[in-house]
Amino acid sequence: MTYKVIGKRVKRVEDPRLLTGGALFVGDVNLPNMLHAAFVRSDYAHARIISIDTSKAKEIPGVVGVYTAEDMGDAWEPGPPLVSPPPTLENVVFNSRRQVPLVKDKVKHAGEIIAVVVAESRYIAEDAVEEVYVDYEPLPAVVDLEKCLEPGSTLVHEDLDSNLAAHLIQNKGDYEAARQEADLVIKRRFNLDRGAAAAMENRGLVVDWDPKNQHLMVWDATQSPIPIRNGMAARLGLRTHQVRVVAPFVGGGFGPKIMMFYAEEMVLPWLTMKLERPVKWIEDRHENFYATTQEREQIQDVEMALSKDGRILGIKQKIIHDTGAFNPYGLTTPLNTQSHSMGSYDVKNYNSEVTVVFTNKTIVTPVRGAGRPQGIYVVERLLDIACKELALDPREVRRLNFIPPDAFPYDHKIIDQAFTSLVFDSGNYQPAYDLALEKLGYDNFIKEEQPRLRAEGKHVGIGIVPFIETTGVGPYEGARVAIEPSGKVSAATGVGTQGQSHMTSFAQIIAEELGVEVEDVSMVTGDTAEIHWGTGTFASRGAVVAGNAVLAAASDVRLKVIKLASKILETPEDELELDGGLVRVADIPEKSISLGELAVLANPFRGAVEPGTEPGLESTKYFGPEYGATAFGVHGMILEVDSETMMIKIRKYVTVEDCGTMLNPLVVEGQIHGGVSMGIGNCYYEKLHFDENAQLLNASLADYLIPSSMEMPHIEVYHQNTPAPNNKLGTKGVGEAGTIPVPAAFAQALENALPEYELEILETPLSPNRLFELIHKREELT
Amino acid sequence: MKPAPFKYYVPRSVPEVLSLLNEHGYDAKILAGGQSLVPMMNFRLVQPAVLVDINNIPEMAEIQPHEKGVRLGAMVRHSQAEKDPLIKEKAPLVHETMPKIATVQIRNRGTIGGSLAHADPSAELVVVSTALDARFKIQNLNGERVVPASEFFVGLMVTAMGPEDLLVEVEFPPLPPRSGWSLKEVARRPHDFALVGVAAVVVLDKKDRCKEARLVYLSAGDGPISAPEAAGLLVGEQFTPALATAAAEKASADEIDPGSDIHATADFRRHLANVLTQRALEEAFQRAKGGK
Amino acid sequence: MENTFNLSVTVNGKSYQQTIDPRTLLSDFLRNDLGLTGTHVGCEHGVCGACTVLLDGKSVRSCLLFAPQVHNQEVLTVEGLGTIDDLHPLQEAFREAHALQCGFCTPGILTTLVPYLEENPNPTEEEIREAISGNLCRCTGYQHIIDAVKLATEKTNT
Amino acid sequence: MKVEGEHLFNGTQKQVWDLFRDTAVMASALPGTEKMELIEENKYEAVMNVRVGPVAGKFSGELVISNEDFPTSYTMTVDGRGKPGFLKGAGDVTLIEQGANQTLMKYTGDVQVGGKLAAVGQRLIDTVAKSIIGQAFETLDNALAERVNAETEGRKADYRKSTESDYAATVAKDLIKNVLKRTGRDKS
Repeated sequence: MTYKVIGKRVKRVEDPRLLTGGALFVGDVNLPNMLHAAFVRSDYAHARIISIDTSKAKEIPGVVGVYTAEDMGDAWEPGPPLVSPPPTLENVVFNSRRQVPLVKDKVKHAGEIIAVVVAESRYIAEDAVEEVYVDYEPLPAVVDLEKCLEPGSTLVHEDLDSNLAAHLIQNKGDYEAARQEADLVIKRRFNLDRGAAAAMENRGLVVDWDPKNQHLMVWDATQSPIPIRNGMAARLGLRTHQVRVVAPFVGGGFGPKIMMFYAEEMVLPWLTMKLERPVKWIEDRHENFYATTQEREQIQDVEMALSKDGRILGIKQKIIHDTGAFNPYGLTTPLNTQSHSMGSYDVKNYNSEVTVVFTNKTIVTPVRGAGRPQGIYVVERLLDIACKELALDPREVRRLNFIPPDAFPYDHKIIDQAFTSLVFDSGNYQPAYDLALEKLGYDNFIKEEQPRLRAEGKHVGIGIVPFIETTGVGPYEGARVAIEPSGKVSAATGVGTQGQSHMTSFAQIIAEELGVEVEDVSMVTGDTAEIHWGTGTFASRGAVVAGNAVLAAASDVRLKVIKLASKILETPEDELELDGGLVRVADIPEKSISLGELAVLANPFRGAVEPGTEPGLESTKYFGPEYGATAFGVHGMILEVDSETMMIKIRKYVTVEDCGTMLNPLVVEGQIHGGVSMGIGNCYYEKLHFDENAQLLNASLADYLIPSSMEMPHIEVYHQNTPAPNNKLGTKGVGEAGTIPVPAAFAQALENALPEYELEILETPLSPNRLFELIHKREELT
Repeated sequence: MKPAPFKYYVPRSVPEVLSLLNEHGYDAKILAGGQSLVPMMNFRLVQPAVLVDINNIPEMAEIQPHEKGVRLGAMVRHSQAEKDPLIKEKAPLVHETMPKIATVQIRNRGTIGGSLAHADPSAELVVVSTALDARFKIQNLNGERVVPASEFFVGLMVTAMGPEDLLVEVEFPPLPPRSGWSLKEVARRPHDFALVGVAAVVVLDKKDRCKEARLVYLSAGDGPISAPEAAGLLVGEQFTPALATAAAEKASADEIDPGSDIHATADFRRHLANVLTQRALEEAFQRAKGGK
Repeated sequence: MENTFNLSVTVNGKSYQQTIDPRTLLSDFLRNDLGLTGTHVGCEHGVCGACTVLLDGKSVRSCLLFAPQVHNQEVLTVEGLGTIDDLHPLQEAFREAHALQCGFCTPGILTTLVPYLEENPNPTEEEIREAISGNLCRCTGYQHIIDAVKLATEKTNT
Repeated sequence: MKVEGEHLFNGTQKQVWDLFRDTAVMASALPGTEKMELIEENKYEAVMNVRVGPVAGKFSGELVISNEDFPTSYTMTVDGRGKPGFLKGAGDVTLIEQGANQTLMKYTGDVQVGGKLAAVGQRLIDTVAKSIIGQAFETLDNALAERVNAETEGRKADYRKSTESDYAATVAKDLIKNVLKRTGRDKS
């Protein structure tokens, strides 16, 4: 389908405000009479609270109150379980344990909240936090993913008889039979460590209870304002119309801003209703490292059975997944890992056991990639090892195993994160892989460049891996589109925006459908006053689920426009077209009426309307996919490593992305660049270091290393378009894609750069120090 | 992350500063560039009762020639030093060091004196001033004294200055003819604290034999760590890779005392020190031979 | 308040007199006392660069300065660069090249680049990377920012 | 964090043992000790002002001696808390006679630091620990010399208790020698 506006590199509508400091972020909300909250957080990861002394803190001038769990009374209750385990799977163990607003008796991770101070300024509130004295009985911390399951281990939740949070097995085909036929079976252990999402804006919340209106106004840096509104209303015993949640401009989300009902989101509304004054809390960076959710920590034992020509006969996998101290987000992340552990390959036999454990660490919920990078990492690493063992060209082995284009929709017959069957809707893998090989200059590098550079003493290596990404999952999203009497269009959707350019790309869909300028569409995202139903921005679903809801609503408005215009212009509907803010007769362009005039006519002030019709040129529509859309891509890199200092430099980076229809290629490229940068962080820079007491040893941006402009390579982005068959726009998600394959490609390139050490990289993230150890170990062996 | 309360003073002259320091002793902290102090105050790891802001004393920010070398007021900012032609000419190693220190925003505010008085063992200037045998002019109400770098840095973030002392000036003596220098460091990201670094200074005779050598390491102990024995191996010798290797091995194995942290074990730091020493010596000898 | 400081400062060409607690960070003073919330706070320990403003024309971290330290000096924030209807050429180039996504780090990057480009009107890609290396961005991977700087310099230089 | 090392004292095994069981000596050896009291047999309560450069923090906690095997070995555990964080550690100390008048002390232990200190001061903790240990031995050496001298002179030993304010000034200056000794710093 050819579009006029969709697919164009349209400049963003939201930019002028963001560029001039005129965009509202939650930290910018300052209300008269506003109080400031600061939290007393536990230094210990695991400790019983013996007593809390707030008396000294309360005496500080400017302190309005200091509150503990006891003060909350009946309002104290744990957060809601956000995502329940898949109802369709049998024999699932799931022990739901949810985070609490204020700790009552036992601290379960460092940074958990023990008390809250409310004061006239944040400075004073922090003065008071220092004066709250908590007497603890420190307990041994549960840290190790395996040891925590041993009998006699210290328990995070003492009402359970072990630290098992969940257990499930997914099976497809008959792995054991496949193994019997295999020429080669490779088994390895993989260690995948924790990182932080580290959005540049920390979380934050401003709440304002208006007792006269009996209305709670909330500004929240959240990815999911509507569920927050629903949950807050329920917790506070209010009707949903009494709560309005606005997610204004949000400075990056990357997953953790959707962990609905953080402790602070439970405490602050209670405070404003109690004190009848607005209360503000902006998370600081130090808090962010403890209080905002994290991801990626898994140990995996994975076995791959292959024939001697390199065909994958089956995969058997045991995943131990760390969920931290609580598991409000259900099994989303480990299910995603399973969904991606067969990669882009036609794997007939798969057996995967997931064991989720509680530890005394920060809660785990999805972070950009959300379990997917771990799946792609293990399957690609095993294939690389197999190619070495079988002396096969890694490119040929991948070609041999790709799901062929005629096999779609391809049903994996296991359950994905949306609890529906894991079906890959579409795909065309080989051309994308070939394009990436070509753009990366794979042949030339191997034959000429690498030998030449090696002769100069340079250690350069190449890595290239394909990946898939399940995107655009349900349940649904909605959109409301209305033409105003001015002829301009107002629209709203329930997903929040954290930089994804929704205000522009959704406006492009509407502009396309209604024949108006993009600038004339005002798109509201993240305000519960504008739309009642919705879920949020996560799982690379905005462009798919909300995008198609926007299209549905805009199409419906278009029908209304045409119907009304047909009557007024006395022209059959099929002879009308929408362009330039007008409806006109195709063959007689001067015979037209503006959308504004139509909007006025559609909402008569007097007279009788036709019974059964709706006023206005407005429509609210929803879109819920049967199953998700599967994006696909290939990332390749050439890197150089200084084998003495362990410093690396990525010399070339190529991506080929197939996310179906692109709403705005500029935006898609930006999403990929950002994803790759987090991916590179996950390779060599970003690791959260917890010690044996579950103390985080790098809770600052000085020690938690986000890639800067100096570490990032120039990224070449190429596109392929295999439209998603199950949505009208043909879109697939791309928000997380950039992050997913990077560690796998990096490991391959690093091994390739250092052949003399015969490295086998089975972990991520690495670091210069870790690489030094690995090389050193190989040196000792030889 | 908001700092604890403090009393704030803005003296306009050195004597005023000295009497404030005398009055408040350990309760007071000097606020120079603040680029190390303020983060620690924001974390509330440092909570001085009194802050003496010395940013309003223009004479403390002057750069002047001094006995063929150069003299820097303690309040000279890194970015000012980076662009100063006199420093480029008289103390080229200092000039070269500047862009390696933190980021542009930090250098626009951070001061030479503040960095030296903070005596962080990872700070480039601490090491470079030791390698160049800089001299530190310190004042208090009782008068003035000049302390050489070798005596100025006495331990982890501890200098020879007491709470009543103010560092007013640093002198960098000129390098003799046929000198060469190099500063090599490895950091995870270029502007992070280096995992390890080395400043090398060599002076050659007419036959390219080393007359004098100095090797000083950063992030390798509780202060700037000199390696006199390794440097001694170089004296009397012409440069060869084997010579550099021998010196590097001596220094990294026996003379430095690095710690371990999440970014690097002591082992890895010794390894890096070894590698960087060889690279630094090669560059330093090369430069010395280049004449000047 | 017993412990106060009477601050006079010019921000974006406008002079202000305020009595403040001396421990007030410049970033908080700009945001809360003056309502100039375009300056963002990302870490408060001098690493992320989001709070960068110009002090007497030089880029500095406003989270590492106490407000009294800018007494009688001039501060320029992102609000002083351009307006929604009349963007600064660098802002225009940022829009053109899609150099911002969530936009949280953007004000700090703009204020870092404006004085840099005045001194270095023709930077190479490596130099641009160095120039913005004290500003962390989590969304863009920096690539479009670099494109925007190139675009801006091309426009000024033609 | 593993802490391991040895130190040679100029005194007999018995003299060194007694040195370590002297509260006043222990108080002076640990930098910035504001208070150290024996609250019950082998259990001390202490308040320390630890200062590292500009960073200063008050810690209070307990020090317990156990597994005593006079005069050769014992175990020491510490548990302290302060605003900037907490620390706990356990270490085994062995005293080995070396000739007539010297005793080699070997120590091995594990110190864990938590809270803000560990979270943002990680880079320096190892070096801080080394530094504190270095200072402690310096003071202990002096104290031992004073005790031995007092013993021969038949008078009461006199320790000057180190306070927070003279810690950086005097103790640090004492440290010069120590640092120079340990690192072989070029004095030229």
